[in-house]
This record gives sequence, C-alpha cells and structure tokens, in this order.
Amino acid sequence: MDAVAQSVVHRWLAEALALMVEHEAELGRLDAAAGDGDHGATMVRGLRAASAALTGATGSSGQLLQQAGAAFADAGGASGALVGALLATAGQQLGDGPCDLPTVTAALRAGADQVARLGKAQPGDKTLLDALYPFLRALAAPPPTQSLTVAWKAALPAAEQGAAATSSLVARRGRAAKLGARSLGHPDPGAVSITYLLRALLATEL
Amino acid sequence: MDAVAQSVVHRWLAEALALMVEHEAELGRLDAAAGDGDHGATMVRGLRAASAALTGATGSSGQLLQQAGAAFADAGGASGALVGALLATAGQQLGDGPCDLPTVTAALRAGADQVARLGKAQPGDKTLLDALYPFLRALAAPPPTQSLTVAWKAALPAAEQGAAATSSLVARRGRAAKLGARSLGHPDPGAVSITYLLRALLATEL
Amino acid sequence: MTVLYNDPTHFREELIEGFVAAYGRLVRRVPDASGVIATQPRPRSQVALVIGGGSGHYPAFCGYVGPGLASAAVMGNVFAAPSAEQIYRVTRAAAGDGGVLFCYGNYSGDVLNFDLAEQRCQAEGLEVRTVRVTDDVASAPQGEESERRGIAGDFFVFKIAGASAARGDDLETVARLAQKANDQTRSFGVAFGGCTLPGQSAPLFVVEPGQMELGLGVHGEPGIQSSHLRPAHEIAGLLLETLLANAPAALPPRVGVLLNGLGSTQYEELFVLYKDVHRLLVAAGLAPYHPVVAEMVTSLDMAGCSLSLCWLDDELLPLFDAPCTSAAYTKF
Amino acid sequence: MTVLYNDPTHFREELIEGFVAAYGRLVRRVPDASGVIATQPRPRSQVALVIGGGSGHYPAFCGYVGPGLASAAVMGNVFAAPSAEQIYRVTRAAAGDGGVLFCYGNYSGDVLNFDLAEQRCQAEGLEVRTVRVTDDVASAPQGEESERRGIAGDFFVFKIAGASAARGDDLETVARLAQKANDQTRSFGVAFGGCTLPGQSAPLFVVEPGQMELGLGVHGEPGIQSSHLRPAHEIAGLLLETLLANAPAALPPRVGVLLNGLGSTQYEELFVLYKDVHRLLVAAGLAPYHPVVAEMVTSLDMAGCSLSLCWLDDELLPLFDAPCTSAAYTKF
Ligand SMILES: Nc1ncnc2c1ncn2[C@@H]1O[C@H](COP(=O)(O)OP(=O)(O)O)[C@@H](O)[C@H]1O
Ligand SMILES: Nc1ncnc2c1ncn2[C@@H]1O[C@H](COP(=O)(O)OP(=O)(O)O)[C@@H](O)[C@H]1O
Ligand SMILES: [Mg+2]
Ligand SMILES: [Mg+2]
Ligand SMILES: [Mg+2]
Ligand SMILES: [Mg+2]
Repeated sequence: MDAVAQSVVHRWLAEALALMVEHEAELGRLDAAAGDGDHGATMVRGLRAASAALTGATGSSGQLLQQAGAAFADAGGASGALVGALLATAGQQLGDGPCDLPTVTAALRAGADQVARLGKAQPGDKTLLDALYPFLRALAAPPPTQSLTVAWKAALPAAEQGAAATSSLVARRGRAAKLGARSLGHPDPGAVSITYLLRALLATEL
Repeated sequence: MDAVAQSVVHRWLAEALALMVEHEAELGRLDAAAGDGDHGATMVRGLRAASAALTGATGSSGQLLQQAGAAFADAGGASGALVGALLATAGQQLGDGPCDLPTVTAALRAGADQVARLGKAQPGDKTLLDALYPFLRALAAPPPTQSLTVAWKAALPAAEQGAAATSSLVARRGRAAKLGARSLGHPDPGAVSITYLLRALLATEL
Repeated sequence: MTVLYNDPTHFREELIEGFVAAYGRLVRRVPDASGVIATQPRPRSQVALVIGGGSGHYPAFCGYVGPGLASAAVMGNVFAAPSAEQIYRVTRAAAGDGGVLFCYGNYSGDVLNFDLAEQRCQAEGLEVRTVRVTDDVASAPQGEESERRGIAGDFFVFKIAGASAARGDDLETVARLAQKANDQTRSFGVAFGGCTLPGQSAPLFVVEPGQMELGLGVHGEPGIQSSHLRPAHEIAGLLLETLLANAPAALPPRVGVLLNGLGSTQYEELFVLYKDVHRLLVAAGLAPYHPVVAEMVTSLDMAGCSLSLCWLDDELLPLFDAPCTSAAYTKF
Repeated sequence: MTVLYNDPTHFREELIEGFVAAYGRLVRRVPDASGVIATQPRPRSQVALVIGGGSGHYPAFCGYVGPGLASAAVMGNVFAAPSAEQIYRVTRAAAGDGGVLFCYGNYSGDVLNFDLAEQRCQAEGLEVRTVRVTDDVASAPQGEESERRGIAGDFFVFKIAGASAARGDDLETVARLAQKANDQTRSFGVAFGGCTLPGQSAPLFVVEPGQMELGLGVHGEPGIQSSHLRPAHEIAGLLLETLLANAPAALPPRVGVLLNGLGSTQYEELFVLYKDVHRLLVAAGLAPYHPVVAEMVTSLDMAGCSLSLCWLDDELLPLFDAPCTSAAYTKF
C-alpha cells in the first residue's frame, strides 16, 4: 500500500470539489444552453459522494479511484455514469501501479475508452471526450521519464483548447444532440468540467 | 310608447359602453388591489350584452331598461347581478312614466334599494352604494320641476366624491371584505364604475 | 401568463367546448347554457348536486361532474360567478324528482346569483337547498365561520355531498352531510405569485422576491398579510399551526388531507412540503387518512398552495371512501 | 420558480419521503434506494414493469406506480437519470419470477444507467428487457425514430405495458406490446417559458414576449426552433400538422389523445386549445378515443404543452381501456 499515492486521491478529490463548487453555476448555465442545466449540480454531487465514500478509506491509488468512481456514478445523470466509469476504469487499470507518467497515462486512456464505449461517442461528438483525448495526446508527447506533474501541466492547455473548441461543434451525443444546430456557440459542459478535474490534480502537488 | 325616451336608453347604453371600454383596464387594476381584477371586463361584458339585447327592441324607457338589466345580469359575477338588478328594478319602477326628475329619481332609488337588499349591503360598506346614495341625495335637492339634465349634471360630483371617498373605507361586502384592512387605500371598483354609468347619461342629451 | 387563447371574450365558451369535446364520455353540454351535466343517467329520484362558480379553477368545477360526484356544473367567466339565468338553466337540466343541492364557494357574486336562481326554482316548485363552502380560515375570524370564503375545501364537500346523493339519500340528508363536511373542513394557504387573466398582460398581484403572501384567495386576490419567505419545513409548521388553532372542537383524530397546488407550484415542491406536513399532523395526534397532494382547485397559473383538513367522523368516512368517476377525480 | 424547499441537495430525498407519506396506500419506499414499489402484492409470475427517470416530471414517474400500471419507479435527482445502482436496487425489490421490463424516456443518461443496471441484472440471471419511449417527433427526423427522445408519450407506453403485465402476459409479450405502443405514439410540443431548478434563481431558458419555442423538451431544454406566438387555433393546427406529417403508416383511425400541460400552463388554456385540436383531428379522419387533457408528464413549472397521439389498434385498445390505480391515474 502506497501512503503517499493514497493521499493524492484524497487531496485531488478535495481540490476537484472546491473547483467544481466554484464553477457550479457556470456549468449549469452552459448545460442550460442546450441541455437541462444540471451539469454543475451533478458534478458537485458526484464529487461529494466520492469524497464521502473515501473518508477513512485506505488502499492503493488505483483502489481508491475505483471506489471514488463507484460513488461518483451514484450521482446519476449522464455525467454520473460516464465520469464515474472514467474514474473506476482508470483506477482498475492503475491497480497497485506507480503514479508515474506512463502508468497514469495508460490508466486515463483506459478510462476515456470506456467512456467512449459506454456513451457510444467519438471525438467530435461534442462531449467530454473532446477535452480528454487531446489531453491524452499531449500527455503522450514528452519522454516517459518526464515527471507526471510537469507533463500534466504541459498537457492541460490541450484539454482546455479541446473544451473551448467544442463551441463550434454540433452535439451528436447527450441531451444537446436532440437540438441540432442549437447546440452551436457554447462549449460542451462535460468537456469544460473535465478540464477542472484535470486541473485539480496539479494543486495536489503530486 | 315614447319614441324619444326609448332612444335615450339606446343612446345611454352606447355611451356607457364606450366609457366603460375606455376605463376597463383602470377598473381591472382597482379590482385587482383587493379583488380579482375582472370588474372592468364584467362591466363591459354586461353593457355589450345589454346593447345586443336592445338591438331593434322597442318599448317604453322603463321596459327597455328592464330588458337591459336582465341581459346585463347574465354577465355574471357580483356586479352582473347587482347592476343588472339596479337597471331592471329602475326600469320596472319607471314603467311607462315620464323621464322627469321626480320619476327618474324614484326609479333610481328603487334600483339602489334593491341592490342594498340583494347584496345585504349598507352605505359605508365600500360598494357601489357609496356612489349611488350620495348621488340620489344630490338629485333630491333641487325643486321637482328642475330639468333632469341640469339636476343630473349637478349631482354627478356627489357620486364621484362618494366613489373617491371609498378609498378610506374598509370593505364589508364583496370579495374585498375578506381582506380586511388591505382594502384600504383604493376606491371600490363598483363605486367608480357606477359614476361612469351615471356620467354616460349626460352625453345622451336628455 | 395566459398565452393560449383566441379572443379573450370567448374564453369561457371555447373552454367549455374543449372540455366537452375531450370528456364527452363523462359530460355533455347543457343546451343553450354555460354548464355541463353528467352523461350517465341517474335514477330520477336522486338528489341532483349542482356545483359551480367562475372559471379559472379547473378541476373545479366541471372536472368534478360524474357518477358519485356532481350532477352538473355551472361555469362562469374567468373568476366571475355564473349568472342566475345560467344557474337556472343548468339546474333545470339536471333536476329529477329528488330536489337539488347547490354547493359552491362563499363569494358575494356566487351567493347573489345562486340565491336568485334558487328563488326562481323554488317559485316553480323545484325544491332547492344550498350549502356554501367556507373553509378558508384566513378570511374571517372564529365565531364568524359562515362569513369565510371557500377555497380547496370544495373538494371534500363536493365529494361527500356527491356520495350521499349517489347512495340515494334524500335532499334533507344530502344537505345536512354537505353542511357537516363543510363545518368539519378548514383550509389555509400561502401564495408566491399572482396569476394573469386571459387577455391581460400583468398578473393580478406580484410577490416580491423573498416574500410570500399568507391567506391566499383562489381568484388572484392577494393574501391577508405579507411575510418573508421561509424554508418549506417552516411553511409546513405555519400552515398546520394556523389550521389547528382554528380546528373544529372535539372531533376524532382522523382527517382527510388535501395539499392543493394553485397552478404553477411544482408537484415536487408539494411533496417536499408534505413530508413535514405529515410529520406534524402525526405529531399533533391527528391520523391523516388517504391524503391527496394534487391540483384540485386552482387559480389559473397562480403560484402557491393550501392545506385543507377534513375531520372524517364515522358518518363522513364511507362517503369520502365511496367510488366516483369524473375528469379530475376517480376512485374505486 | 422553485420556492418550496429546504436544502436543495436534499430535494429528491424529501420529495420521495413526502410522496410515500401521502400515498402509502399505494406505494412504499424501496429500503435504501431512491424509488418506490407498489404495496399491493402481484402474483410472483407477473412481469415487473420498472419505470424511472429524473425527478421534476411528476406524475412521471412515481405517480404511475400501482395495480394495472408500473410495479416500481426509480427516481433520480431533478432532471438527472437515476444511477445504475439505484435502478438495480429497485429492480431487485420489484422482480418476481416473470422477468422485468424497463420502460423509460430515451435520454443519454437514462440509457447509460438503465443499460448498466440491465447488464448487472442479466449477469445475476434476472431476465430484463428494455423499451425506450421515443415519441417526440421534433428530436430526430423520420427514419431515425429510435433516436428520438421521450416526452408525454410515456403515458401511453406505461399504461399499455402495465395493463399487459397485469393480465399475465409473458415478458416477451409485454415488451412487444410496449414497443408497439411506442411505435404507434407521436408527440410534439410548444413552450412559452422555462423552468427553474430548486436552488437556482434563473429559469433554464427565457422565451421573449410574443415568442414561443417549437419542439420542447421536458427538462427545460429550449425548443428546436423559435417562432412567433400565435392564437390558440393556429397552434392547434401547427401541432396537428406536425404530428400527421410524422404519423406511423397505415393504421386504423382510432387514436388515444393526450394534451399534456408542462406545469404552469393553465388547464383552461389547454381546453381552449383542445377545442380546435379535436375539430382538426376529426377533420383529418381520425377518431379521438377517450382524450386526456391534463398534466401527465411535467417539467417542473415550465409553461407549454404537448400533443400526443397513440394509434390504438384492436390489440392495444383493451390494454388502454383496462382498469388501473395509481396516485396520478385511476381508471375503472
Ligand atoms: N452518450 C454520451 N457520450 C459521451 N458523453 C456524453 C454522453 N451523453 C452526455 N455526455 C456528456 O455529459 C454531459 C452532460 O452531463 P449532465 O448534464 O450531468 O447529464 P444529463 O444530460 O443527464 O443532464 C454532456 O455535456 C456530455 O459531455
Ligand atoms: N354584497 C354586495 N353588495 C353590494 N355591492 C357588492 C357586493 N359584492 C360586491 N359588490 C360590488 O361589486 C364590485 C365587484 O364587482 P366584480 O368585480 O364585477 O364582481 P366579483 O366580485 O364577482 O369579481 C365591488 O366593487 C362592489 O362595488
Ligand atoms: Mg444536464
Ligand atoms: Mg371582481
Ligand atoms: Mg370576479
Ligand atoms: Mg440532467
């Protein structure tokens, strides 16, 4: 059992929750544009449930992430199921492995692929994948020996640009997909919230 | 049959309707203050129904007023029943009599008394009676030989002052009575609309 | 806002036509009158229960016409009592040989018009009795119960009167039981926003953000008093305290309960409120019986709700439980 | 506006408690789960109909639980699908030996969570079938019917599936009939104003005065398209034209009709609208069968309405006609 890595998951959840609460109203407004306005509330609910589930929990980072994912999923909605699966699958892939760049990248990729599978979504469908996949590509750029923190920080703009670029996409998955061209002109709320989840990890001083 | 008097009722109805349409929104607002906002609409509906009923009708002024009252009553609401009864009773009392000051005054008094009886209302209860009775008192002041038009014109301010003075009364009859002190500060809509009915007669050049 | 209409002066006529077109399996139009009558024939000897009032309160009044409930409903214009003439015509169409019970909310316009119609019917030899619903404790103090106006308590009074008529009770009995249901019913409500009449663009009253109105009327009348908005559980306490302070004396604890939405208050909000209402009812020693949380007497699109309690003694209970069918309320 | 609440994060929990407190004669809480189950026992061999979705749509979904309708409802947070975990727990509580039919509106979140729950149940040997409601013609073009979202058409699909399960049909048959009901149902709606989530102060969307939104969603999603507001009779024409242009091919003329209010649209307005809807239905050669004009699938306090038609062939008719009891819909 890896005491440092374990506390990373705890600290990340705390940072992510704080960041999400800060942006809850903004995410609600983004979701209201072509959806039902609850994305901020659902993300906050999911992170609260995950934090609560991990109170006093011990285990590897992988195990803790899996637990966090299961609790997050119980927040319901599309993002509960998808972000929950993202965390749980990444945790499963991570297992007892080290929190280094190649292992974490592979874990996140497994999570993203699971989201794509469950949601039957592809890049370009205006979903959280449009922030996640650019981020994964950017993470894969540096040499595998690079520090996770440095690589993560360097990759973050790719996620943020990916999220911003969803403004000019027409939604093909999720609630907004039913509105056709009306989904144009606003970034996808799920893509934006993913950038907050990713950014929160930096504040935990890996 | 009195052809001149008959056309007075027709012309009065036309003038009253025009005046009421002009003030419909105002009467609605007055009624909304402590009631349900429909007094203007009900008065207009009643006058429209009365006009329609009298289209092509012939008879004495008394008979025509009776018909007008019956049609007005079908507008429903408190004011439909009361103003309808006012007109019908006045018409009945007027009968085939002349349209001179004593006869018309007696007819209007009979109508007002019928309103008080039906509505179980007294002066001071903040109802249309608080415009009608001061008007009747003022009509009784000049000698019986005075022209109806002159007397009517001279009495109108008494009705208007009576209506305005209802602002400082607490309603004891009608919808507004349930609101206690909340009915203070606005004149009674029924008292105000009665002044329009009375004023309309002047425009018909008796 | 009222947005769906054609000519506002034809609103009542069109809504009656639409109602009859939709629910022709239950009601038909009374020819040449603003009202509907149950299609299913009753034995001629049964008392005819005739209800009515202004429009704008659906399902009151036409939604309550059907077997086990009202025989007919007279429909006025929005928030205006139907005229005596219309009441007379509908009553004539509904009456058999058992006499007629008029049942309606205690408002000046309704009293005037129903009383005139009653006199006319009586003069023609038709026996008519009247029970006015006076459940709203906000509208007159104790000791003046009969001056109170009728709000959602209509539901209990109509249900019990309709069941009594349907089982064949005579007019005397139906009137007595309707009166008893009314005497054992109390309501109190709160409003969060006013309603807008068809053709008008401003609501009848506006409630400032963070405020509420206590003691609402169901015609867009503002409340008796303004107050600051509170969390749901405090509003539950307020509703219940007011009702219990005005409860009828010395009755067994079983109460029918109606938490009634006025129009634009969400059903989910009513359930959140009901959670604490129920808890407080039980804590007060009352036994809530088959509660109803729904829109049973509305006020166009007004925001707010009222709580009604009907003390169901052993005489009223089987009538409340009896089956009925109507557009708005079916029980079996 | 949502004004009646305590802590918005407890809104779902409190509304479930209030619903169960009020309608304990019909439903009970599934222990440790966000859902309710019918109190009246069914034969174990019967198919369990499990419905569900986000809260904010009452009477969908919990208001449809009872004999002849759904066996259980899973309740998500406001406008959020219930989680797979909750669906699993409620399904386990509802399932007998006859297998389970999941029935819900076709939304990404619901599909994800119900599918995950279905996989888990199947893995444990419990037979589950799924029928998604896809009635909203505005949400995907012809040829892509299965991509459409579910709105008020829920009512017909649940009613028919519930009646099929109640008469003892096997899972295969219940699923086939529910699918058929869905395939023969079309809806289209218009919105006049958005709704406000509990704890939020601004509505999800605003409709400018004199405008309306065509092709509403029941989650406060704006319409597919904005348009200028028209008189009721023109809106009736628009609703009907759109539905008829999207009608299923070659079916007999008898149609179930639901004119559904979303929350703050007045019942009286719906009847005014229905007058012309009915006329146009008949003029189009259709035979409206037992129309329902009511709030059957709401969207909090959203203003607007939708028209649903369900082509009732001889196989579906007796199921639509069958008796049922629930908090929101009772037929006998
Ligand atoms: N099928 C899907 N595949 C991938 N992502 C999806 C899918 N459906 C929805 N999403 C994501 O979920 C987000 C919406 O989340 P949220 O508002 O919480 O859920 P809901 O749509 O149930 O209200 C969207 O912005 C999108 O990123
Ligand atoms: N019992 C009564 N006696 C005398 N006048 C009354 C009575 N009830 C109501 N009114 C009069 O009727 C007016 C209200 O009329 P209206 O708004 O048309 O009727 P409603 O109260 O039925 O909406 C009041 O302003 C008052 O003047
Ligand atoms: Mg959303
Ligand atoms: Mg009025
Ligand atoms: Mg009125
Ligand atoms: Mg949602």
